Amino acid sequence: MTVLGSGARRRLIPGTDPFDGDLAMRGFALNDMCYSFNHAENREAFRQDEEAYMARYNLTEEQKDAVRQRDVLAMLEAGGNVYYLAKLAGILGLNVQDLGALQTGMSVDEFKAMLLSHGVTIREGEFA
Amino acid sequence: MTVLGSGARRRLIPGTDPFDGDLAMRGFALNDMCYSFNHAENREAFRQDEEAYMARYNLTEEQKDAVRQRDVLAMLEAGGNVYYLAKLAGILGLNVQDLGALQTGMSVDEFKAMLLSHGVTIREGEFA
Amino acid sequence: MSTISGGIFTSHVPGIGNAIAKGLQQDPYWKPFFDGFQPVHRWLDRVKPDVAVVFYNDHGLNFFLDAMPTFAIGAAPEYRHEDEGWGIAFPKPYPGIPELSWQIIEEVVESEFDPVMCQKMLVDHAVAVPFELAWPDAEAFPVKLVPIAINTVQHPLPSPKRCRDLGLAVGRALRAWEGDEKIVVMGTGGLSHQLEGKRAGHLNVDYDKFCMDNLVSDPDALLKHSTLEIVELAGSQGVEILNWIAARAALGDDCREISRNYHIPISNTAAATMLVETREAVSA
Amino acid sequence: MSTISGGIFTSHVPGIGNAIAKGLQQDPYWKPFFDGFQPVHRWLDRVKPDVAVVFYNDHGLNFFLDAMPTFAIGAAPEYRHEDEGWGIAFPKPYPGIPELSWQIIEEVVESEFDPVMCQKMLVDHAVAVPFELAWPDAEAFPVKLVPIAINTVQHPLPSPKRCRDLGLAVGRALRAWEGDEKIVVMGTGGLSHQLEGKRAGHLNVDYDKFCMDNLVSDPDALLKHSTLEIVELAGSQGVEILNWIAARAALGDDCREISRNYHIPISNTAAATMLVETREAVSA
Ligand SMILES: [Fe+3]
Ligand SMILES: [Fe+3]
Repeated sequence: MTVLGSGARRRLIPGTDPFDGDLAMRGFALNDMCYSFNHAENREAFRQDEEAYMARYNLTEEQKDAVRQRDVLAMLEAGGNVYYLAKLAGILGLNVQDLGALQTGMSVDEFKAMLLSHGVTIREGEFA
Repeated sequence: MTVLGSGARRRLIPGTDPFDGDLAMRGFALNDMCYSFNHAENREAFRQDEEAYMARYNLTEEQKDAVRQRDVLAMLEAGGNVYYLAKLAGILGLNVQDLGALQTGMSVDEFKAMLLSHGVTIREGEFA
Repeated sequence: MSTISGGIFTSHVPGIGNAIAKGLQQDPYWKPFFDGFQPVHRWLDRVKPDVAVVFYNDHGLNFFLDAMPTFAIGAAPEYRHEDEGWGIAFPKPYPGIPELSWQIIEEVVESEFDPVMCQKMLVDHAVAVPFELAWPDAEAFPVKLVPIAINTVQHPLPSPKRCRDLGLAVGRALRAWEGDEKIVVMGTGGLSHQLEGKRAGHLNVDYDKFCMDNLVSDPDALLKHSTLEIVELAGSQGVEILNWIAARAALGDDCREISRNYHIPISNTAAATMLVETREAVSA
Repeated sequence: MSTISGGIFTSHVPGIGNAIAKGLQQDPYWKPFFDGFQPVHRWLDRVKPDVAVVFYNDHGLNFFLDAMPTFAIGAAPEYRHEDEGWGIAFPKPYPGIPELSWQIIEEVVESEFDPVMCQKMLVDHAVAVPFELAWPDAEAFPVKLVPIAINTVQHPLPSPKRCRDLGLAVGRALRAWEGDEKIVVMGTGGLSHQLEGKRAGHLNVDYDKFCMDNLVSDPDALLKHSTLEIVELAGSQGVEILNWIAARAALGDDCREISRNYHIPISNTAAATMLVETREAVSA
């Protein structure tokens, strides 16, 4: 659950924390580090020495711990934005189903089965 | 005189070329080079070898010639934006009165005299 | 006189780009999505548009939180895709048409929008994947690009109405363009999906159907939910429907749906592709 | 409850920064301008504002033409000035108040503005010079900064009305702020000047007087000219009056002029400083 913005703009969405100013302020260092991972040499530098790399980007202790533990929910709680975290996930060898499983407490197979439970194909119009 | 924008948005202003999309497209390389002069080491690199530095930023021949000649009007014509050109002017040892003189065809003293001809001081309100 | 020929609406998730890079288009998992482009390929072969105006969102390639635009409009002579963190960089450049970009910028600023004007810009998978999908065999892309990025990364996002109004202003600029180009408008992203949080994996077939059913015939129906309501309905990435809303508005009133493809699951996403044609295109 | 205490409007040309760096405040050439800050200093000593919301334009320190915003709002914990090409970097940091920045961003996006949100940002002489002028002897600046940059560099610029409306929206956000800070609003730049082209050195005392005479009592009078008409009247840099227009609107209706100083020539500029106080400030 989340509280977004201030005053009349607050809105609760189950299981969802829209990335707003509050989270953006909290997460800047973590997101800044993850943004650097667009460059392969930075990904390699992180792989070589995670602690040194996190220190270079001034991550908070909370952020460092979340990364050390591969705890995605804790990364989000520490202000991580999913679009930047996705670049870190790649380094950690996690695809989006792995991420989904980690965050929902399901196994990867359970998570995939959950997606499949919505399985549907709709096709309309000018197909050959 | 200039023609700004397209269609109904055209407007002629004597002696003034508002920096719009047309000029921005024309001047990108020159402005890109001048923006780099925020850094002292880049100013020094330009001083050491102007030709090499201009080549590095892919200036057009028209832009290079304007810089070689210290021809401010030609720099503007080649798409230079005054806010970025101001950084180059500093390297060339030109202050804003020098620039004014160069562009108007006056001597620096004539240009200063022209400014002074508007000389006025207005002071109102709670002064001691 | 330019013609707005039609619109292509499609999901753009990186997983699709990965499948393209690996040549998995005929793989049973991916085929139901890629096959959705058969009508698009036939239409593009027939219409041969010259320009693509693409409403999309940047996911952290060109823009970062140091300076996150609400709306950004490319005005570069050429755009490139680059590695976004997973080692894939689509090599073909995207030629620009800066004169048209500036016409759009002039029109939207006149209409009280506050765009960022980008003379140098990387485009991410939200442009690259739709281009690979639309022109899979092209040696070089046969269209010139005007990329228009909408913030879906950091709240407050623009409202659906604001995105609709942006699309309307862009449509006015395209109609006023004096070149004789045929223009295709693209809206990328969606449909329902959510990558992060305890609700990761959220999908909403009913909301997606609502969007697809109304996109052509009654697009303003999509404005009845606020941006945060859309996040709740469609998921935090499902809010990319904002790109579809803007693109749809640019098309104008008079158009018809040619094809629709919707398939779950593609990656964690309800993947959809829709092709829309304007009456202009038919009479042109 | 926060209070908007007043507004400081002032020229910001680099030449003034150079004079400060060289300690020329008492030099006969510069003194007529610097003396204009005596009422400002007394007012700041009395009111002691906690926050400065500054409408200004970036001249090529933080933003370049790769991504030129129409409006950009700082939301950083701290801002810095740096060398802009002539070797002067004012060393004192500018503390931020990101919570208030975000409140402003929420309000303006809600009001259909499309700002760039900047969590990391350098501020140029258009913030640094007014701060040095306002607090010349401060060990550390006694106010927290919200910088709001308006594009005056690359046309199309926003219209005067659009800048006024932005100021109104920012004013609403400030009034809704639940902190008990006293807020000073600043508008920097102007008045008439033009650095480039065959008309370099253009000045327009009549137009400047028109602006100063109406700024407090009838600010909407300044909207009767379009942005390009202002360029013609005030010069291509005189269009920085847009920053004044936005700042004035944020102040609200009920205010009075405390002082005015206008002097030609300062550098190539008609240099002006105005101090305005709100009724709120008087009753607070
Ligand atoms: Fe996406
Ligand atoms: Fe200025």
